[in-house]
Amino acid sequence: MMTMDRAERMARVGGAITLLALVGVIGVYVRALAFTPVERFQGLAQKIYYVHVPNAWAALLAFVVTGLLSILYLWLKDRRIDLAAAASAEVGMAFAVVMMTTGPIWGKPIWGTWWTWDARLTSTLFLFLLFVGYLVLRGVMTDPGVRGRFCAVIGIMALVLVPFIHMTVYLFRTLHPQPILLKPSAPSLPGAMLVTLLTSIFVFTVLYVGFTTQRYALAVMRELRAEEAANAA
Amino acid sequence: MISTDPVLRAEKLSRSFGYRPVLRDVSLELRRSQMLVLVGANGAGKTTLLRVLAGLLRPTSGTVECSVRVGAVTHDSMLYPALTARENLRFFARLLNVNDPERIDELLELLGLGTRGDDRVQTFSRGMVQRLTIARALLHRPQLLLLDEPLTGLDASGRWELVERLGTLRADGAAMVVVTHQPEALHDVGTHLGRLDGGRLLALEPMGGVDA
Amino acid sequence: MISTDPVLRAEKLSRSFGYRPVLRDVSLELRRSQMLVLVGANGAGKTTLLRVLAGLLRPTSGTVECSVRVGAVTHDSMLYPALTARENLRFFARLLNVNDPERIDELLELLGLGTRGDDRVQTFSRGMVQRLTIARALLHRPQLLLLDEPLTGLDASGRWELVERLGTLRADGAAMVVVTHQPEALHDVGTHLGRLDGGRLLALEPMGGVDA
Amino acid sequence: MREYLRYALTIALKDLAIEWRTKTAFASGLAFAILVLAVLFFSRDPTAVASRDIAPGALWVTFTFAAMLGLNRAFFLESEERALDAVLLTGIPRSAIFWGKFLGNLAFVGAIEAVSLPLFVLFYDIVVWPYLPSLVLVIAMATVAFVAIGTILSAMVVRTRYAELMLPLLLLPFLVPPLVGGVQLTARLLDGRPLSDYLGWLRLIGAFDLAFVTLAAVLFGVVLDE
Amino acid sequence: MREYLRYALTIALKDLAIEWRTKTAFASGLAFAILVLAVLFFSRDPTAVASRDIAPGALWVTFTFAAMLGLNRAFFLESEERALDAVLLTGIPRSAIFWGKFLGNLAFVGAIEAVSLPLFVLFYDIVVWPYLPSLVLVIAMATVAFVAIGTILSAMVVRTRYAELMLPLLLLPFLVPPLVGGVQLTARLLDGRPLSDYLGWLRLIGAFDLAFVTLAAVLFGVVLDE
Ligand code: HEM
Ligand SMILES: Nc1ncnc2c1ncn2[C@@H]1O[C@H](COP(=O)(O)OP(=O)(O)OP(=O)(O)O)[C@@H](O)[C@H]1O
Ligand SMILES: Nc1ncnc2c1ncn2[C@@H]1O[C@H](COP(=O)(O)OP(=O)(O)OP(=O)(O)O)[C@@H](O)[C@H]1O
Ligand SMILES: [Mg+2]
Ligand SMILES: [Mg+2]
Repeated sequence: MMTMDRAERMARVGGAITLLALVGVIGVYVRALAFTPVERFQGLAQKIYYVHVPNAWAALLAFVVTGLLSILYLWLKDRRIDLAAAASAEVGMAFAVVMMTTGPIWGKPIWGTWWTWDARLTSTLFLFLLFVGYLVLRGVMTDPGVRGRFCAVIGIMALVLVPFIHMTVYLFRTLHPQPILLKPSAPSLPGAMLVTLLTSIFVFTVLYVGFTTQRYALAVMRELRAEEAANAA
Repeated sequence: MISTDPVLRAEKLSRSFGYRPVLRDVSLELRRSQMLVLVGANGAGKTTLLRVLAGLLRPTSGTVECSVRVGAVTHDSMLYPALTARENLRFFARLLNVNDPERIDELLELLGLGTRGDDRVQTFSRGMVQRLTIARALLHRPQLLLLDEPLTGLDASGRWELVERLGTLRADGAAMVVVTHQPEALHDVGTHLGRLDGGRLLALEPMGGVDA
Repeated sequence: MISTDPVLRAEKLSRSFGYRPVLRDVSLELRRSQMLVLVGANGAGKTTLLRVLAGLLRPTSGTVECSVRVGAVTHDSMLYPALTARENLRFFARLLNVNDPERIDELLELLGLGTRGDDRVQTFSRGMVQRLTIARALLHRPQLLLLDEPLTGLDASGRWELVERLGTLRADGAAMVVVTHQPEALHDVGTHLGRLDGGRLLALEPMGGVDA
Repeated sequence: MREYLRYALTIALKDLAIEWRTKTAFASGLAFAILVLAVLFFSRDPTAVASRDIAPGALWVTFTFAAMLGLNRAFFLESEERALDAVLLTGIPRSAIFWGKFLGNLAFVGAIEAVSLPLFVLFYDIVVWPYLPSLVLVIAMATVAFVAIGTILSAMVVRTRYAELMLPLLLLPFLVPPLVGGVQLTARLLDGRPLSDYLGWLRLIGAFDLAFVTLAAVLFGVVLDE
Repeated sequence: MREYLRYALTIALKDLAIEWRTKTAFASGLAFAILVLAVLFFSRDPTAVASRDIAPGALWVTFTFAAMLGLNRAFFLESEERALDAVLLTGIPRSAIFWGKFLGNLAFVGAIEAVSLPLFVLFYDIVVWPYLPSLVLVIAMATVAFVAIGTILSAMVVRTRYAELMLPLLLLPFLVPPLVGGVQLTARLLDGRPLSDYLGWLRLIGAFDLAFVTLAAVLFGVVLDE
């Protein structure tokens, strides 16, 4: 594994990054609310955009990272990689939840419906559920080695699955596009909005890094303590 | 001492479940015609060690090298209850490339299941299951036997016959690790007595069985 | 001979599985402080008899009368692997109206599981499960104990302690039927030795244990 | 009597304890419902059928499947190490065991139903508020019958090895009435027609509940003998 | 190589032999299939939807859930007395074990499909004969992917003691592509249009099969270790 103080140092670094990012987030919102023009059609509702999109981005990022780490784990068989993958998945879950809630909150005023089975939404939903499964599986497995391998397998399979689901829902839709549905896709944004969006995405990426580092360090520390305890006994 | 190179070599095996260390740096070597009788308190880690040696459980650290055909008996019968005794043996015989068709009947006879070969294992009594489990382990004439409490559930004659059998197999060159809570029963056939304590394998003592 | 009326009375019990007769007209009576040690070849019908006496299996013909609290150990642990040792005992304690909260810890201690009470049974070693099974059987201080190979899987000290325990329980008036393949281990505590053969219970022989 | 209830509750709680051992069991129940609903949503031909038309079917298939899983599991717990034998040995009345398992299963199925209903509303965006009470009533009634029958039959599977083949098929004729009833009523409700128009169905299910819950409770003891 | 195939076949045949003995999985799968068909059939409001419109969905939902019940069992057989350990001890290649279980499950699911297809034709009185071959092709393609994934996942969940709950949770997301594809193609077929119009879907499912059968076969070894 690694030494306790290295883990602690890592946790502190993660905390620092997180703090930085949070400051950034506040900055972004000040800018979003105060200094960015109100979108013509959607009005203030559109402000949620700056929460929703970066969260969505961070969530997807997290899940992809988990998938890649899973491959790495099966290859190198290093327990720390497994812990990192788990950390990334948990953090991604948090972002995904925000995305999945802000999305509908946004959708109701704009599409007039909470939910629509549009390609991206649906694939996101299923990805989300797969990671619920991933975390549930982690929860019920006792042996670290087996848990790591099983979860890695799920992570990899999920990575491969997502494009397929996207294609599927896409084909399903193109057969019969919903009249009322306007698919969420980046409207060509006026510069100010775009800048705000990009900065917010950047900030959330940093936030993701911060959270994950911290979560990972904590996991490592938990393992180390448990090992000490066991060896003492 | 004809036999030179070890049949089974384990180096510094450790295994923990969750955070509970169960095996700590267990190393052992076994040569042809040697029988290691393994004792230890309940929960000492005997089964874990045996499963690691059999390659059924990954050690947390350490290595196991085994160069020969292995047969094993564990706490679980490792049989399909819905199949008959004969069907079970036939299934494993296929996977083990045991082609001699007499072998199965011979083993059923040997273990006193001759008349019950076509009954489902589901309907067997505990001792009958244990006998069949042993038959499965001997099916392919293994050169290394890993037996976890092989005597449990057997009646007096069954125990006696099994011990005899193990003696002859060993004499014919098979190596064995036998976990038991009654080492005295194996006194004449065992060559080494090992005690597992606190996850460590204590120094081996010699036993009555002559090391070929 | 204070004890007069039998605690357990079985009359002409027969049981067959499919067309295979397993028990034939087995009758027996057991009084307080009597321990019947039951032996027999694998497949003789010992477990079947015990399950019939416990009321878990219907005899094809014959009757069983039992007037007292029964505790039993069978080949199956009869526990919930997903629950911890303590949770298992607490569950059965509730069903048995055992209200004394110390009882559970006391038993865990007694059977050497004191430190493992909060681990799930699925993580226990064979011997540890066996110990817990015995704890479950003793939970409500039964006056009749039906034990099927209670010594299996126990290490030397565990066996010794259990035999001791059974002795004291018997002295305190409990009646027992104990199935085993090692009657010698129970020589000093058993009062009667019965052999099951061809589904029939052969004449009982006296044993070392004094019949109070 | 209080004893009796305590026994039943102890057993039910034990089952739930094992079920919810993993804190995330709720999450998986939830995800499970979403998935079934989604799968059904996509398994329709969008050119031919509007989603709301298959909504009732979706809802009930979810329930049925959830119930099946619950029931299979509930008695596997008992048979795995024959723990049921130990329960029988305690000498508590067998009907108490029935009520225990019944309540446990009811809670399990009920929980999944409780989470799938809102999701179902969300996904198939249909308006339930006006007739939510009647809907809940219908669901409850159908579920009770379903679980009662499932409980006794799954108990039989555990004890009698060779009946395995027959039982699921036996289960069938008993389950069809409450299910079809439930589905029909739901469909009507979603069309905004008052329940009162369908007293026939309600009576049927009601009678069915009464008959089979009693029957199951009575027969359960017999079933447990080997 | 012939060795390898013989191992796989031996394992597959063993599974089928056991299933043939007990018929548990098959019976409950079938029972469930009938339930689902009935539920979906009666759940539609006859005034709003023609039965044939929901037929494809019904068919595929039936297949999916019926088959899922069976998959749970396939690995339960191995874990019950840890027989899988003995199989591993024989030292045959682990991928051979995968192909064995895969073939066994394929046969099992195929059987359930073969039985529910006629039922489905019966229930929804639709004419299949003209395009039966294409329909079978579609079903086969979708089933392969489904079974491959189910095989590896069930090998995992069976170790968790929450198998019943975990398998659907993990498996259903993977079923979306083959399932939706299957439904769409079936619907078109029932409308009497030739498959060639829908190469898009066929390609998708084909690619899916390829990707996941390989992935499952490769990752299977990892899953068997303890
Ligand atoms: C209902 C649940 C919703 C979910 C699960 C969801 C999910 C997502 C996801 C996964 C992305 C992709 C982010 C990326 O590609 O980097 C995204 C982006 C976006 N979503 Fe949503 N969304 C939802 C609702 C909405 C609603 C109601 C709107 C309102 C119009 C919306 C508008 C957008 C826009 C404009 C983007 C960014 C532009 C783009 O990436 O193409 N979403 N959302
Ligand atoms: N799957 C598991 N998860 C967690 N702990 C386990 C697991 N298997 C075994 N253990 C623990 O490892 C220790 C050793 O178990 P093992 O079965 O090797 O003991 P043993 O020497 O075989 O005991 P016995 O003589 O009772 O068979 C025990 O404390 C047990 O609780
Ligand atoms: N469920 C069953 N179905 C059919 N036959 C059975 C069943 N249970 C037991 N038998 C048969 O009844 C006979 C007696 O079984 P039982 O388990 O009572 O033997 P036992 O004396 O306990 O043997 P052991 O010493 O091996 O435990 C055996 O021949 C067995 O095959
Ligand atoms: Mg052991
Ligand atoms: Mg017995």
